[in-house]
This record gives sequence, C-alpha cells and structure tokens, in this order.
Amino acid sequence: MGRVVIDVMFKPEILDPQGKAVAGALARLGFTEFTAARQGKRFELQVDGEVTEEVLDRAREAAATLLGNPVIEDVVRVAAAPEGDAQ
Amino acid sequence: MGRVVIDVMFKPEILDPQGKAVAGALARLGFTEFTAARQGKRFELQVDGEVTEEVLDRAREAAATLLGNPVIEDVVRVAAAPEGDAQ
Amino acid sequence: MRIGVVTFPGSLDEVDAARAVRLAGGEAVALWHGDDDLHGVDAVVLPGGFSYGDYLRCGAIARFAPVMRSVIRWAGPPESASPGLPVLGICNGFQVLCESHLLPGALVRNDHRKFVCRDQRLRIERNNTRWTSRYGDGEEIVVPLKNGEGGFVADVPTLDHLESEGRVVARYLGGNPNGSYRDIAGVSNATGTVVGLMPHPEHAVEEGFGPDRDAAGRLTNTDGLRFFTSVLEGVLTA
Amino acid sequence: MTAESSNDTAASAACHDTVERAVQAPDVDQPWAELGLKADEYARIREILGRRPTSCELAMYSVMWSEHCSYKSSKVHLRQFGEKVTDEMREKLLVGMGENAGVVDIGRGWAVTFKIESHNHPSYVEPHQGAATGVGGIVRDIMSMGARPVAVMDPLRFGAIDHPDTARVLPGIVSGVGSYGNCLGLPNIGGEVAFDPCYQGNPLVNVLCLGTLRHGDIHLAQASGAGNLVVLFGARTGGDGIGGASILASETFEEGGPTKRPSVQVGDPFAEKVLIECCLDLFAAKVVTGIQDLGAAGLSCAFSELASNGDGGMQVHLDRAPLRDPSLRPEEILMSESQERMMAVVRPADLAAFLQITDKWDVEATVMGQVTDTGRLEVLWHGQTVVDVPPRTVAHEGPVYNRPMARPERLDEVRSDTPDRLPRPGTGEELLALLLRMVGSPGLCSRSWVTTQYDRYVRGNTALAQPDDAGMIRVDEASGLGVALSTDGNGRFGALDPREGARIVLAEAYRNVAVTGAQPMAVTDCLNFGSPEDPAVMWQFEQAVSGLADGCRELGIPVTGGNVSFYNQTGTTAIHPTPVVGMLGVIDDVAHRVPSGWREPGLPVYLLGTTREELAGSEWAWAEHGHLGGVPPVVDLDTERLLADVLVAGAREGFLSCAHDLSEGGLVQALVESCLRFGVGLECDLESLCRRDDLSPFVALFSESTSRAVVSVPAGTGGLWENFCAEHGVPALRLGTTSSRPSLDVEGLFAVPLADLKVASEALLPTLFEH
Ligand SMILES: Nc1ncnc2c1ncn2[C@@H]1O[C@H](COP(=O)(O)OP(=O)(O)O)[C@@H](O)[C@H]1O
Ligand SMILES: [Mg+2]
Repeated sequence: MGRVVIDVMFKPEILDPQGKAVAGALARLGFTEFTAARQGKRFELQVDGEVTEEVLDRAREAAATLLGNPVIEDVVRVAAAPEGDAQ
Repeated sequence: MGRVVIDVMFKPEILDPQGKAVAGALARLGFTEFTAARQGKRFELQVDGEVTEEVLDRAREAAATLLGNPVIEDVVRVAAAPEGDAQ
Repeated sequence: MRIGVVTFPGSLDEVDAARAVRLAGGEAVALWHGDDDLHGVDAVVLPGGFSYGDYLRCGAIARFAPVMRSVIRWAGPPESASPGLPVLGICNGFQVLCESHLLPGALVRNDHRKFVCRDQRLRIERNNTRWTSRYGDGEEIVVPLKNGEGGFVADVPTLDHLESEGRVVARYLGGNPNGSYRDIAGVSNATGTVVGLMPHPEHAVEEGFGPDRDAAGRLTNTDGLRFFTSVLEGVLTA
Repeated sequence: MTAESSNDTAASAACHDTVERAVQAPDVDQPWAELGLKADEYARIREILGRRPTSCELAMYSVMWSEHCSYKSSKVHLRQFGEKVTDEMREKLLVGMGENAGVVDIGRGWAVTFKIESHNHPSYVEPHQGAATGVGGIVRDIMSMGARPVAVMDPLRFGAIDHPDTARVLPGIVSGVGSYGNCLGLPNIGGEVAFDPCYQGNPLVNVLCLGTLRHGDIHLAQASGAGNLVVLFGARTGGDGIGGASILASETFEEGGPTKRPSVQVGDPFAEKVLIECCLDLFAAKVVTGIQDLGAAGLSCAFSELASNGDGGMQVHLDRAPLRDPSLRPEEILMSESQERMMAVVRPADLAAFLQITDKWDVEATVMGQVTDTGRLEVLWHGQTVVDVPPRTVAHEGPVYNRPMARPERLDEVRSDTPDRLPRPGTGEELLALLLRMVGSPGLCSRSWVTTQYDRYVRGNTALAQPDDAGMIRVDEASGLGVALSTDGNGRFGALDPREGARIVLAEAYRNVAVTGAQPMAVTDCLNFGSPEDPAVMWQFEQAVSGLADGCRELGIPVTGGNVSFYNQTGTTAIHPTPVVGMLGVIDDVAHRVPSGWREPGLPVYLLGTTREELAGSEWAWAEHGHLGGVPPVVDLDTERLLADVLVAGAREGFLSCAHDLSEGGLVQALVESCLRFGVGLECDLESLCRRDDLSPFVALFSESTSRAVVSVPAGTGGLWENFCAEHGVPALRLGTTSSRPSLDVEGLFAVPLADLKVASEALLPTLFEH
C-alpha cells in the first residue's frame, strides 16, 4: 500500500488570512525568528499498490482538477510519501 | 532567506470529514485508484537566514504548542523547504 | 452577582451572552482578551464567534490570550476534585476551552462540511453542574445551534471516561447536526464548574428572539435562560 | 502601527512618470485604450490637465471614469430618482442619494442606513471568494456612514438549476456569503434564490447591508479643514484587482513583463470584523471628521472623493501605503482594490487618540498626508509629484453618456405569445399533482438548504428572518422600535415589460414589508442589466428606472441609494432586465410583528385583494411549460397602498395573527407556505372566490395578480376584520379556517397532508447540491 502526498498553497500574490493569523500568533508567543507564515493544505491519497510514475500522473491530474483551485492556489508538490512518514 | 515546512495531519482515529469528501469526489470523478484520502495542513514559515538545526528545533516547538493540536493531530514533518519548491 | 464575558478579537456573541446574564438577574462584566485581570468576577462566559478568525484551528490562538492565562489558573486542572472558577464556553468558547485543555477532546469541521444554523433539540444529561442546576434531570430543551466546526471528537478511552464519570452535559436529539462523537453537545470538567457547549443557550433567553418553539412545542422559547440562572443560584448558595 | 513609514527601497524610488516628466515629454504613447478609456475621454483628460496625464493620473482617471465608478451610462437616467421626489418623501431622509448610503430617520433619535450592491462577475470567476468579498464591500459602505452594521441580505440569481456550472457556482456563492457574514457577526435576515438560464455565466450576487446609528453619529466622506490628516487604516495593500494598472506599470518601465497580480481577491472577514469594532470606537471617541471606505478603485476613489467632497485639496504620499506586495508600482497602488481598508480624515490634535484606538484593535494605521487649501489633489511618490489634478474632475465630473435606446424588435412578438394556449389542469387530482410539482420546482421550493448556512441569531435582535416575507431587526431594545426589510426582483416580468416589471417588484417588496406590520419607508435598488452599449438594454434600463422612480413617487417612498451593474451578458445575449428592490419599513414595536404563517387551529383565514387571470410570466408558465410570453400582471400602486395600510393598521390593532403576501406561485403557494411555517393546516373553499372574481379553480390557485395577501385573524373577530377591511377599501374574502389536522384541504378539489408538501418542497436543493 502506497501513499501520494499533494501539497497545495495559496498563490504567493494572493492574500492568505490564515498565514497572517499564524504569523501574528507566532510573534505573540515569542517565535520571532519566523518572519512570515503561509498556511496551505496537504492531501494524502492512498493507493493499493505501489506509487508508480503512472499513479503520480493521475495524482497530478486529480490535483489540477479537484484538489487545488487554480484560480487562487498552486499545487506545490505531488510525490510519493516517504516510508518514514507517520501513519 | 529560508523556509521551514511543517505538515500536520489528523490522527488516524479522528474523523476527517474533508478527507472523506475528497475521497468521495475523487471516486465520482473516476479517480478510482485512490482508495482513501486525508486532508491536513501545510505551513511554511519564513526565516531571515538559513534553516539551521536550531531553527528546526524552534519550528518543532511552534508546531507542538500552536500549529498542531496533539489531542487530534500529529505533526508529520518539520523540515527545511527544498530549494526547488515553488515561491 | 458579577459574570465576566470575554471579548476576543473576532468574538461575536458577547452582546448576547451579556444580555442573557442580565436577563437572568446577574451583572455582566466585559472582560478584554488582552487584560489578564478578571476584575473579581464570580464566573466567566467565553462567548461564540470566530476568535482571530478561527483560521488556524478554532480557539487555538485565543487560548494564548492574556485573559486565558487567568481563566486557566482560576478554573483549575480539569480532573481536579476541588471546584474552581465557573466557566461556560459556548461554541467558540467551547473550542477555546478544549484548546486550553480545560476540557478534553476537540471540535472539528462538521461532517457535512457546511456551516449549520438551526434550532436544535438537546437533552440535558447532567444537571449537577454549575451551569445546568436549574434544569430537570434528562430535561429536553431547544436552543439555536450555529457552527462550522462543531464536531466533538476524542479518543475512545477519553469518551468512555467522560461517559462513566457523567461528564457529558448535553446530547443532541433529533439528528446529529455535525458528526459529534456519541451525539455529544457539551461536556464538563470533573467538578462541573467548567462547561463547554456547542449550541447557543444565550440565543434562547428572550421571547420572540429565539427559536419559534420550545421543547414542549409551545410557540415561545426561553429554554436557554437557565444556564445563566443556574450559575447565579450557585454563586448565591456557594 | 506605522504612523509615518516609507517603503523606501531604491527600486521603488526609481525614476517615475512624474508631472514634471509629463510636461517635458508630452508625446509619450499612453495605453489609454487598454485601460478602457475612449479617445475622446483621453482627449478630455489632456484638456483638463493642459498636458498629458502621468501614468498615475491615467490610472486614476481610467478607473474613476469606468462605468462602474462613474455611472456614465446610467447617470442621465438615475437623475429621475432625485427629480421625482416630493418634500414629503424627503422628510425622513437624513442623508439622501449620492453618499455611500442613504440614512433614514426612524424616530426616537435613531436612524438606519441601508444599501444594496452587486458582486456579480467576481462571483462567477471564484464563487466563494467573489461572494464573500461582495459582503465585505457593502458592509464597509455602511460603516462609512458612522453606523454599526446589524444585518445582511443576499438576493441571488443563478443559471438553470440542473446546469453543471450551477453546481459549481451555487454552493460556492452560498458558502462565501455565509462565511463572510457569519464571521462578521451579522445575522442574515433574508434574500432570494432564483434560477433562470439567462443567468448562466452571469450569476447575480447582490448583497444588502443594514446599519443603525443615532442621529448625531452620521459621518460623511469629506476631507475638510486644511491641515487635517489623511489616515489609511486596515489591511495592507496588495495587487488585488489591478489588471489594467499592471499594463500601465509594465508599459512605463522596461524591466520586463509585469509581475504576477492576482485575478481574484481573497477576503479576510476577521480583519473586517476588527475594522468594524475599531471604526465604532473611533466614532465614539469623536476623532474622525470624515471617512470613506475603500472598495472599487481603491485609493484612487478614496483620495479623489474625499478631496472632491471637501472644501480644499489634498496632498498624500503614496509611498507610505503599507504593502503586502513590495513590488507594487504607484499606479497599481492607486488602483488596487484590496479589501478591508478604510480612510479617515483626522484633526492633528486627535491623531494620538486615533492611533491609540487602532493600536487597541491591532489595526495598522498610516498617515498618508493632509488636507490642503490648494483645491488640487496631489499625490507624491518618494517626494516627486506623480498626480496633480482637480479632484472633482476625477470623482464627480467624469463623462456622461446619453446612449442610444431602442425598444427590442422581438418584444411585440413575445408579448403577443400569451400563455392562453398552454394546457391547464381541470380536476382536483390534476390540480394536486400540479401543486406538488410546483411546490418542489426550482422557483418555489424551500430555500432552507441555503438559509441554514447563515447565522440568523447573532446579536439577539432578529425578530423575523427567513422564511418570513421580510427580515426584521429590533433597533432599540428599550422601546422595541425596529425595521423590516425585503429584497425582491423578477427577471421574467422585466423581460416582458421592463417598466411594469420594475413596478411589480417594487410593489412586491413594499407588500412584503407591510405584511409584517412595518410601514414601508425607503428604497435601495440594485439594477442588474446587460451591456449599456446595446440600445435594447439601454431602453430596458430607462424603462425600469422610470418605472421605479414613478412608482416610488406614487407610493411616497424615496430611493436612498443603490447600485448599477451593467455588462451582465454572455456574448451578445443580455440577462433579463433585473432590478432588485430593497424596501425598508419601520415598526414601533417589534412585539407587534406578524409572521407569515398561522400558529394555531380555529382561525378565520382571508384573502385580501382581487384575483384576475394573470399567468403571463408566472411561475406556472415557466416551470411547467418553459413559457415566457404575454404581458405581466397589472400593478396598481394605489391599490397596493390601500392593502399596505390595512395590513399595517391591522397589525397595530392586534388583528393579525398571520399575514403572507401572494407573489410567485400565486394563492396556493402562499397557503402552502403559511401552513408549513408552523405546521398548522387549513380547510378552505374557493367557490366564493371563483364566483366573485369569475375564475376557474386553476386560475384562482396559480394566477399571480398583484396587491394580494392572505391573513388569519383571531377566532371570533372575522366580522370586525371584514368591517375594518371595508373601511380601508380592501376586498376581503373568507377562504376558510385553520385546522387541527396537519393538512391543506381545498373543498371539493383536494386534501394533502402537510408532510407531503414539506417533503416535496424540501427535496430539490439538497438532492442537487449536497454531496
Ligand atoms: N439567499 C437567501 N438568503 C437569505 N434568505 C433567503 C434567500 N433566499 C430566500 N430567502 C428567504 O426565503 C424566504 C422565501 O423567499 P421568497 O420565496 O423569494 O420570498 P418572497 O416571495 O416572499 O419574496 C424569504 O424569507 C427570503 O428572505
Ligand atoms: Mg413574500
């Protein structure tokens, strides 16, 4: 059983209210080394077999049609989940 | 300027309505190879200098206190963003 | 009796909570998130709303507000056997209480992924808390429910613990509106001083401004008022 | 807080197109056409300035002279709203048309302000964010009057209900309206959901906001008093909504293509909520002498309108604007439509107090410059003058067009194709089958799938909300003084006759307010039309405006403000002319409000008004036969007024336990809704109605004649009520009695359990949009 990870973030030019809130909270908590923050989505899709190049292509397709909203978001990563990852 | 990426996912036993909805939508769109889906969060924190081990430690601390809720979520990754990533 | 009502940036229902306190016969004292002084209040209400926009997780940022440091200190640890400051967290306030670990569990996105606003039937499962003493044991009430992230979740041992200790304060009837585990609408700490509730009793305290009907089917509804009279009674007898 | 900071980087200070340069290099080619200006408009700008505009000036003029900001095609017609007003109508107007929103005196020292606006196109591109920022925009308009926003409404129109794009657009728009309004803590107290293929590709997202204030709290958008400071506060400026400006910036600089600019905006309702509370604190502290919201045309609009409405000029340093995207050029900063920003004029002595309040709310505030006595609007960029113009020429003296109008050729053909030829049901069985289909049809089915996504309870002053005919808000807790609001539109009637169509929706909104027991008082309107460059559309527009203006005069109710949305069309096909009317009414004590359903058995039920055979443009003709033809129902506003009088007086006298207006779907739809409202049935008989008005049962049930309502009165008061109606000159006909059985029984025709009606009504929207 394999897993594909897809990361989606707001386009850099788009306002990211979540990221803004996170950045503000980090600063108030004293994490001042972090000068900016953005918040996006991470999807994990499970497949029955291995994560082949073909599966990744399908995942890219799914990302483009469903998981990301191309008007405001970029799909920043589509990759097989490394073995070590949790779950 | 460096970036740290922090990924947070629901614990496996916790209801993930968005993941469930994604799985349903994928199936309806014919992406039947994906047998399950989960949706989590990806944070990108910016730092002024390089992403040192120290910075990563601070990021882990931020993840544990603020970015993830240990009651329902796991922090699945804290890492320097690879050069190649978007933005 | 003085009941503090906290305003965080993004709080919405603090006017309603304060009105409910007044209608119940108490004095509502406005508390500001940035001030850790509780001004000697006898109890605290954390109101509904979207504190800090609820962008990260609901209640996650509000939990670190200065006022919460004091609330957490005076409320005491959740499993403690000695009663602390009475605190009622409604909706967003419930989320803040969970994020603060004053109550177990967490609240996640509704299972249907939509915001829902409706009149909700509840059963008061526990009337020996500071906020429910004026209700009958097992009494049914109708109050508004309105949330986008109202699904109460916790791991099985925690749920079992809550059930066996009788700490489920209210349960949804007539359909689970958000996917909450075991239809849980509200829970309390061990002593019943701290209560978190997803539905909004403060929106059912004045005739003509709440749900059309009460639980008995009458065309008037003030079913929520007794949350506020309960705590006043407790304060008087304490 | 950065009271006086600059984005001082070498790159942004780079040589720019200054006024000096415009004088020295007069013959630069400028992209005025790309910015939407016409040749003669560009020539006029040169004439006004006596030189070519700088690129920043060009940016300002082009956005401010756009259709959206200048009302250049509609102005000549909208004047009617001002002209057809009597002194009596003006009496309660504290602020009339032309400001950010009108303000109406409702007594006891209280005033309300309300306005409707459209966000149609952005909501098609990105439904959720487009609708969300639509709510944000109108709320800031209301704030800028000095009021606390207290409620919103959302008249929505979509394409065919089963079109795949509707499945994309509708859930997003609803979640967008909901998430923004819910997060602001504004109860949603009503709206509309309509479907018609003409809105395919052009959904209409209109949003109304209501605000309350004390008489003394009114604020205006004007920069007066030389030396006063101009303060920008709220969110940072990003590259939102500046497509045109990017062209400008890239043409002016040779450093390669324009940077990426967002095509849609993301709203931050939390930032706006904080801004609301911050503004109210600022007003209470009396540290604001003038205020303007930032919406369309952003800083260009705020600077030029404030200066134009003031008594002098203004000088501002554009480089002080806090930016979200440091690569922005001055033209882009001027045009940016970033959300959640406001601009205030502040006396220097009040600045410290002002900044203390913005600090308290963690709102960034920046002194951009000051009011001057030069009569000029001067904008500086790193010390160099990039704009130097007379502000009125930007804000108020833009082009005005008297565009050609022509009655559409096909209209006569459409109007002569009456529904007479359509097959009609006759038997009770057929009527019942039709009823069940109609109750579940797109135009009439329950809207609760939409409205349960909106918070209606927040603030604790909601006296009525969906599904009642109007929303009602208590304004004064001590006395119970309140206001009612309804929004109504009807594209089909507009298509058959734009003038009468507009009067019908005006009448409907008026009636919807009156049935609740509130006295209708003032109107806001959102005029949704196709391209003004199409003479047929322009004719429709003129007809609708004059119909509305005449109608308002006949009713004695002023238009206080509104919005025009043109270019709602796909290719050359325009949407139906769709004026949406928002009607405000006042009620002395919301305890006397009347709901739209009966609450108990044994109550006499009456139909008020006269029914004629009027089925053209009806819900029945459309839903059953896809037919749209003939002439719309007659609307007589004197009759409408009599009806309203009896309803308002009846409510005040405690006569009415229920009142519900008749509109789409006719009598039977109203009866169904009144039964379902509290789950109480009705036994009724149509015989005397059919006899009195000479109708078949089908026509009695489904005709959409105007000026009608159903009411229930307390048991035993039927005779009194009949006399009361007779005195008021309103025909009242006893239809039947509310019943102890949960069923709608129409004597001799059919009996149907309310449960069946409920299922039929509630099935459609979840089936289509829930997954
Ligand atoms: N988009 C919406 N948002 C809020 N309320 C709505 C919306 N659409 C419809 N409603 C409410 O649902 C009820 C029925 O709508 P409608 O049939 O259009 O009313 P009417 O015919 O009386 O104008 C009204 O209370 C109306 O305000
Ligand atoms: Mg109506």
